[in-house]
Amino acid sequence: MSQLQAYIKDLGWIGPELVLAATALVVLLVELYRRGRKSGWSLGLALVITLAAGFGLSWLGRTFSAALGRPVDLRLDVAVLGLVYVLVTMGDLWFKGDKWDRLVPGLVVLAGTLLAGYYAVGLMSALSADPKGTSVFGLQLVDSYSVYFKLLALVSLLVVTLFTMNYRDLKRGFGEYYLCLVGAHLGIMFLVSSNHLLLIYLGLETLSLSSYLLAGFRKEDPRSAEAAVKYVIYGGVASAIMLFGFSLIFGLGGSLDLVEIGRHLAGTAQGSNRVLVGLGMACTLGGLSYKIAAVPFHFWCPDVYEGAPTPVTTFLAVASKAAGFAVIVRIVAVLGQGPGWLEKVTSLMAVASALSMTYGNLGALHQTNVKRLLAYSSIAHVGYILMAVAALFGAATAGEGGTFHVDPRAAESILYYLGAYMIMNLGAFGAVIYIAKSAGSEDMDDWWGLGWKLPVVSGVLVIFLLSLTGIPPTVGFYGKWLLFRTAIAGGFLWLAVLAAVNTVFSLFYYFKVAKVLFLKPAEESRGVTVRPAAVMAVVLVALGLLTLFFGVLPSALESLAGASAAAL
Amino acid sequence: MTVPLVWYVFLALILFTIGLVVIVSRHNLIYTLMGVELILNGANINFIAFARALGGKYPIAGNIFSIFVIVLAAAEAAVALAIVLHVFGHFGSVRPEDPNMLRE
Amino acid sequence: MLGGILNQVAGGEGGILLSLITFVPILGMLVILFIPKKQHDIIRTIAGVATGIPLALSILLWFLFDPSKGGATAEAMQFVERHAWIPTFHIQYYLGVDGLSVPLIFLNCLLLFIAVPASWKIEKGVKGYFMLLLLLETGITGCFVALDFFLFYIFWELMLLPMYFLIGIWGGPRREYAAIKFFLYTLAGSVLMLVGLVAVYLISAKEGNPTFDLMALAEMARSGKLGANWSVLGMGFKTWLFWFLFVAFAIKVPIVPFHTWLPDAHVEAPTPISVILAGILLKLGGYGMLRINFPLAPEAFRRFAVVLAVIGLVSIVYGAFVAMAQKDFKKLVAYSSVSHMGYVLLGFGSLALLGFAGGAFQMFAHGTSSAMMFLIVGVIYDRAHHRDLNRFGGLGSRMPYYAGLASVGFFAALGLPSMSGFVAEFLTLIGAYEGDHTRWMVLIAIVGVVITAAYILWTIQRVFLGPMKNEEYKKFPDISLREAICQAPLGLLCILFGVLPFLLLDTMRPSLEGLMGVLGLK
Amino acid sequence: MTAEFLAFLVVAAAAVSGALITLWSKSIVRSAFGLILAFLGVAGVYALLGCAFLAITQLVVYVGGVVVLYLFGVMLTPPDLEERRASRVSFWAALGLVSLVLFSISLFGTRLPSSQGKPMGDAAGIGEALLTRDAYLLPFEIASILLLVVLVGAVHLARREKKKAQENAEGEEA
Repeated sequence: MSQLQAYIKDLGWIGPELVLAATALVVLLVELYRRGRKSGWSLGLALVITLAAGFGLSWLGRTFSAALGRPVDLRLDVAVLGLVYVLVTMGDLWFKGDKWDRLVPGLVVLAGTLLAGYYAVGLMSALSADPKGTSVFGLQLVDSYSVYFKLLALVSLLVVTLFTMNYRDLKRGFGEYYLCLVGAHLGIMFLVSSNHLLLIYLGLETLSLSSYLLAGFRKEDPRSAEAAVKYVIYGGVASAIMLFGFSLIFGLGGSLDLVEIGRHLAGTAQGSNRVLVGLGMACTLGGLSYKIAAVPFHFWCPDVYEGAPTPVTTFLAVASKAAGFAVIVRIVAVLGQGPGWLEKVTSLMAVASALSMTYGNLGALHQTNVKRLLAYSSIAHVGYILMAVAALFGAATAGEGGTFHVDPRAAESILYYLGAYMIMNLGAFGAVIYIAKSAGSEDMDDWWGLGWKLPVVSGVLVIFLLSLTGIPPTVGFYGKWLLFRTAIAGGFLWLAVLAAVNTVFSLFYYFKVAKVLFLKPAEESRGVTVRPAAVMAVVLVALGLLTLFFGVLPSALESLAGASAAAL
Repeated sequence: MTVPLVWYVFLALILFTIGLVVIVSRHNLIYTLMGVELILNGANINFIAFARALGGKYPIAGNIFSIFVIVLAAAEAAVALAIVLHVFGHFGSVRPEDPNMLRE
Repeated sequence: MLGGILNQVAGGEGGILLSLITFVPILGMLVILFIPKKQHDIIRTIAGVATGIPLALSILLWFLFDPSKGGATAEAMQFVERHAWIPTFHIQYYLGVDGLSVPLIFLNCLLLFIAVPASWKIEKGVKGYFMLLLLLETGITGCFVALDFFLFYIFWELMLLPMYFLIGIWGGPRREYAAIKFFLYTLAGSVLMLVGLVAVYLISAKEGNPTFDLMALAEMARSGKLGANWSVLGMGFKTWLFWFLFVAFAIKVPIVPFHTWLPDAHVEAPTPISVILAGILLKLGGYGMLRINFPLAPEAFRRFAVVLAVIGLVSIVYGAFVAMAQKDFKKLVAYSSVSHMGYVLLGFGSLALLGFAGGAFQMFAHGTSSAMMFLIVGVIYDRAHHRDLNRFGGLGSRMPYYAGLASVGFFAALGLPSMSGFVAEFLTLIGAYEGDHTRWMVLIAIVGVVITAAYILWTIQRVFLGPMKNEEYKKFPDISLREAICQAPLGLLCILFGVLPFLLLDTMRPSLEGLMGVLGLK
Repeated sequence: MTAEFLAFLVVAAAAVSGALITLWSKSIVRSAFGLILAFLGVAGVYALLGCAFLAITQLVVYVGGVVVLYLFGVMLTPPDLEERRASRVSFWAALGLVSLVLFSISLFGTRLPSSQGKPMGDAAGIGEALLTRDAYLLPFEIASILLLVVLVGAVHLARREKKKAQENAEGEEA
C-alpha cells in the first residue's frame, strides 16, 4: 500500500509529463476516429477514452496538489482546465472536413500544452522555497533547474503547434505529426530532469527518434527526406559514441547516478585510469555536442534545418537545442568538479565555443536561403553559450575536498540566454514561415521590397534580428551581456573579445535580411499572393513585444533564471 | 580464475574502433548503421562487464541498461531504415553524398 | 499656478523633465504606429508636435538650469532622476544634466524639430520615416541625459537602427552600401565600448563598489581606485580602458582614420538626416569623451593628450585639403565636418580650460553651421537634382534670398568674426597656445583655417557668383518659406552666439571647470 | 589457461572477426552476415558473464530482428557496386589500429576492479526491477511511449501515398 501511495505521489511531481503523454494518446485516438469517419462505435470509444482522460487529469490535479503539499492547491483549477480540455477534444470530434483535419489535432495539443504548462508553473512556484526539489522514482530530479527547461519546452511546443497549424506545406498525417512532436517534447522533459545515465539516454533517444521522423515528415519533398537521412545517420553515430562514453563513465565512476559519478571521478585525474576516464568524457561530451550542433559536430545542422519543414526546424533550433544544453551543463558540472579535470573540460568547451561562433558566422555570411542562414546563426549562438559553459565554474577556487562548485551566476547567464534565444528564434523562424509563404520562396533574393507589403511581420522580424545580433534594448542584448560578463569573470577574456568581434560580423548577415526586406521600394517586389492567417502575425507580434519587454526590464526573466540556476 | 575485467574492456574497445572505422571508411548509409550497431555492442559489453565487477545493485542495473540499449537500437534501426528506403525512393542511391539538393 | 506645475515637473526631487524630453518622441512614435499609413499630413503633424514638445521643454530646461552649480560631479548634476533598474548589476535609471549637456540637448531638439518640415517632401514610406525619426530623437537625447554607463550604452545603440534605415531606405543611389558601412563602423565602436563597460563594472566590483554610475566611477578613477594595479598584456588597465573608449567615441566624431564612413553616409543620406548626422550625432562622440572617456581614465588622458591633439590637427588639415578637392557639394560639406571636428579634439588635447571651452563651443557652433550647410545643399539639390559644384554658377542673382541665407551658414563655418564658428576656433587656438605641448600646433592649425576659408569662398564663388552655366537654372524658384523657416533659426543662432558668446559660455564654463577638477587638471 | 578463459577467447574471436568481416567484405550481404557473427559472439560474452537473459535478448532482437531488417534493406536497394575504395578502408583501419594500440597500452596499465563479482541477475530479478517504482519502472514507461511514437511515425513514412498516386494518375490522364 505504501508503495502505491509513494507511486502516486511521485506521479504528482511529473504532472506536466503525464499531461503531455495523455495528450499524445488523445491526439492519436482522435486521429484514428477521424480516419474512419463514419463508424459510430469508434466515436463512442473516442468519447469514452477522452472522458477518461479528463477524469484522469482532474485526478492528477488532486495527486499533484497532494504531492506539493501546502504551497498551491490546484485541485479546482486543474479540474476546470481538464474539463476545457475534454470539451475541446470532444467538440472537435463533431467537425468534419479537410480544414478541421488540420485544426483539430493542433487544438488538442494546444489545450494539453496549456494544461501541462499550468502544472509546470505550479511546480515552479512550489519549488521557489526549495530549488533543489526532490528526486522521484529514484531517477528523476524535479528541481527548479529542470522545471525551467520544462517551461521552455512547453512554450516552444505551444508556439510550434501554432506555427504548424498555419503551415500549409504540411498536407497530411497531422495526427502522426503531432504525436511525434509531443513525443519529442516529452523526451525533452525527461531528459532535462534526469540525473541518471539511463534516463539521459532514454530521454535523448525519445527526443532524437521523434526528431528524425519529424525532419522527414514532408514525404513528397526530397529535401525533407534528405534532411531526415542526414539527421538520422549523424544522430545515430553521435548517440552510439555518447553511449560508449557512458559505459566507460559508468564503469570507472562506479555508478549510474551523475552526482555519485562526479564524486568518484573527482580524484582520478592523476590515477592510472585517467586515459580511460578521459576517453569516456570525450565520447560523452562529443556525442552530446551533436545535439546542440557545436563545431565540430555541426555537419548535419545547415542541411537539416534547411530541408526539414520549417516548424520542425524551429523546434530543432529552439527546444531540442535548449534540452541539449540542459544536459550538457549538468554533465559538465559533474565532470568538471575534479581538480585535474576542470581545466581539461573547460578548455574543451572553450575551444568548441571559439570554433562554433567563428564557423557559424563565417558560414552565414554568404547564405541566401534564410533558413540556412538562421541555421548557421544558431551554430554561432551555440558558440556564445558555450563560452559561459566554459566559464561555468567562474573564477574557480576549490571548495572542501578539493572539488569545484558551479558558479550560480554563470549558470544563470546560460539559463537566461537560452530563454532569450528561444524567444528570438521562435520569432525569427515564425516570421520566416510567414514571409516565405507570402513570397513563395525561402530565398532572400525573392524577398526584395517585401517589407513594405508585410510591414508588421517584417518589422518584428527586424526586432528579432536586432536581438540576435545583440543590440539593445532587446532580450538578446541583455543575454549576451550576461554571457560576456560570465566569460570575463571566469577568466576567458579572449573568448569574450572573440565573441565581440563575431558580433560585429554577425550584424552583416542579419541585416542583409533587413536590407532585402526594406531597402527596395514595394513596387519592385514580387507580389504577395498568399497571406497566412492573422493569428500567426499576432503570435509574432507578441513574441516581438516579449523581446523588447525583457530587453528593457530583464529582471523578470533574470530572477526566474537565477532561481532555477540555484538548483544546480 | 576468471577472465580479468580488462579483457572485456579491451574487447569493447576493439568493437568500438572497428565500428568507427566502418562508419568513416564505408560510404554507404547501411554500412554506417552497421558501424553504429558495433559501437553499441561494445558499449553493452562494457556495461555488463563493469556491472559484474562493481557488484551490489549494479548487476541488475547493467543488465537493464543493456536491454534498453538493445531495444532502442532496434527502434533506431527501424526508423533509420524507413528513412533510408524513403530517401532511396527519391534519390536512387544509398550513399550519403548522393542526396545533395541542399546546398553546401 | 503654472509655476507650481513647473516646479512639480521639473524641479527638485521627483521631477521628470528629463524623462519627458527623452520619451515624448517615443510616445509620438507609438501614436503614429496606429495612424493609417495613407494619412501623410496627420503623421507629419504628429511628428511635428512630438518633436516640438521636447524643443519647448529643452528651452525651459535651459532657463531653469542654474549654471553656477558647476558640473561633472554627482553633486553638480541638476534635474536628477534616479531609480534602481536592474538590481542584479546595480544598473540605475539615472538621468541628470550639467552645463555641457544642456546646450546640446537644446541643439538636438531644435534640429529634430527642423527635420520635420525639412522632411515634408518625403513621400515614400512616410509613416516608417517619421517613426524612425522620433525613435532616433529618443536615442540621442537619452545619451545626453544618461548618467549611468549602461543606460548610456542602451541609448547609444538605440540610435543605430533608425539611422541605418533612414539612410538605407530614404537615401541616394548607393544607400545600401553607405548604411551598412555606417552601421558596421559604429557597431565596431560600440562593441569596444561594451568590453570597456564590462571591464569597468568588474573592476569596480573588485573594489567593493560594483556600479555603472558614471559619477561614482569617475570619482573612483580620480582617487586611483579604478584598476590602478591592473595590467593586461603589459599595458595598464587604465590605458586599455582609455583607448577602447576613445576609439569607440572617435569613430562617431569622426576623426582620421576612422572617418571613412562619414562621407558615404552624408552623401547618401536624405537632407534632413544629413542635418541630424552632422549637427548632433557627431557631437555625441565629443560629448562621450568628456562625460565618460576622460573622467574614467584621467591619468591616461593627461598622458596621451598630445596624441589626441595631433590626431585633431591631422583631422583639421586633412579634412580641409580633401574638402578642397571635392566636386560634390555634399561631400565637400562632409569633409568640412571632419576638419571642423578636429578642432574639438585639438581643444581637448590642449588640457587648458580655454581649449576645453573652445572644443565644447565648437561642438555647438558646428552643430548649427553644418546643419545649415546641409540644408543649403538640400535646397539646391531639390531643384537641380545633382550636386556637381562645377555645373552651378550665378545662382546668386536668380535666388537672392537663398544666397543671403546660405552665406550666413558658410561664413559661420568659415569662422568669420561675429559668427559662432569664429569664437569656437579662436578659443580653441588660444587654448592650444596655452598648453605647453600643443603650442607649436597652433601654427599648423592656422594653415587649416586658411584652407577652410579658401574652399568655402571658392564654393560660394562656384555656386553663386559668375555666369549662369545652365540656362534651365534661371527658372529655379527662390527659397520657399518652408525652407527658409528651416534655415533661419540656425542662422540666427550662428550670429547670436557669435555676437554674444557669453550666453553659451556662461552656461558651460562652470561645468567645464568642474570637469577640469574631475580630470585632475589645475 | 582455464576453460573459461578459453571460452572467452573463442567468443571474443567470433565477435572481432565478425566485425572485421563487416568492415572488409566487398558485398553488403556478406557484411550483414559478418554482423550476425559479431552479434553471436557478443551474445556469447553475455552468456560467459552470466547474463543468460541478456544473451537470449541479444539473439532474438539483434540477430532475429535488426539484422533481418538490414537484409531487407539490402534486398530492396540495388547492389552498391562501387567498391574501389579499399585503400581508404585500409587507411582508416590502420589509423584505428594505431589508436587502439595506444589506448590498450594505457588500458592494460589501468587498475580496474577485479571481475569477481556476484552472479548476474536472472530473468526474474530483471523483471522485478523493471516493474518496481524505486527501480526501473519509469524508464520502462518512457520506452513504451518511445516505441509507440516510433511505430506510428515509421508507419507514416513507410506508407505508400495512395491518394497522391491516384491524383498523379488522374493528372496525367487529364
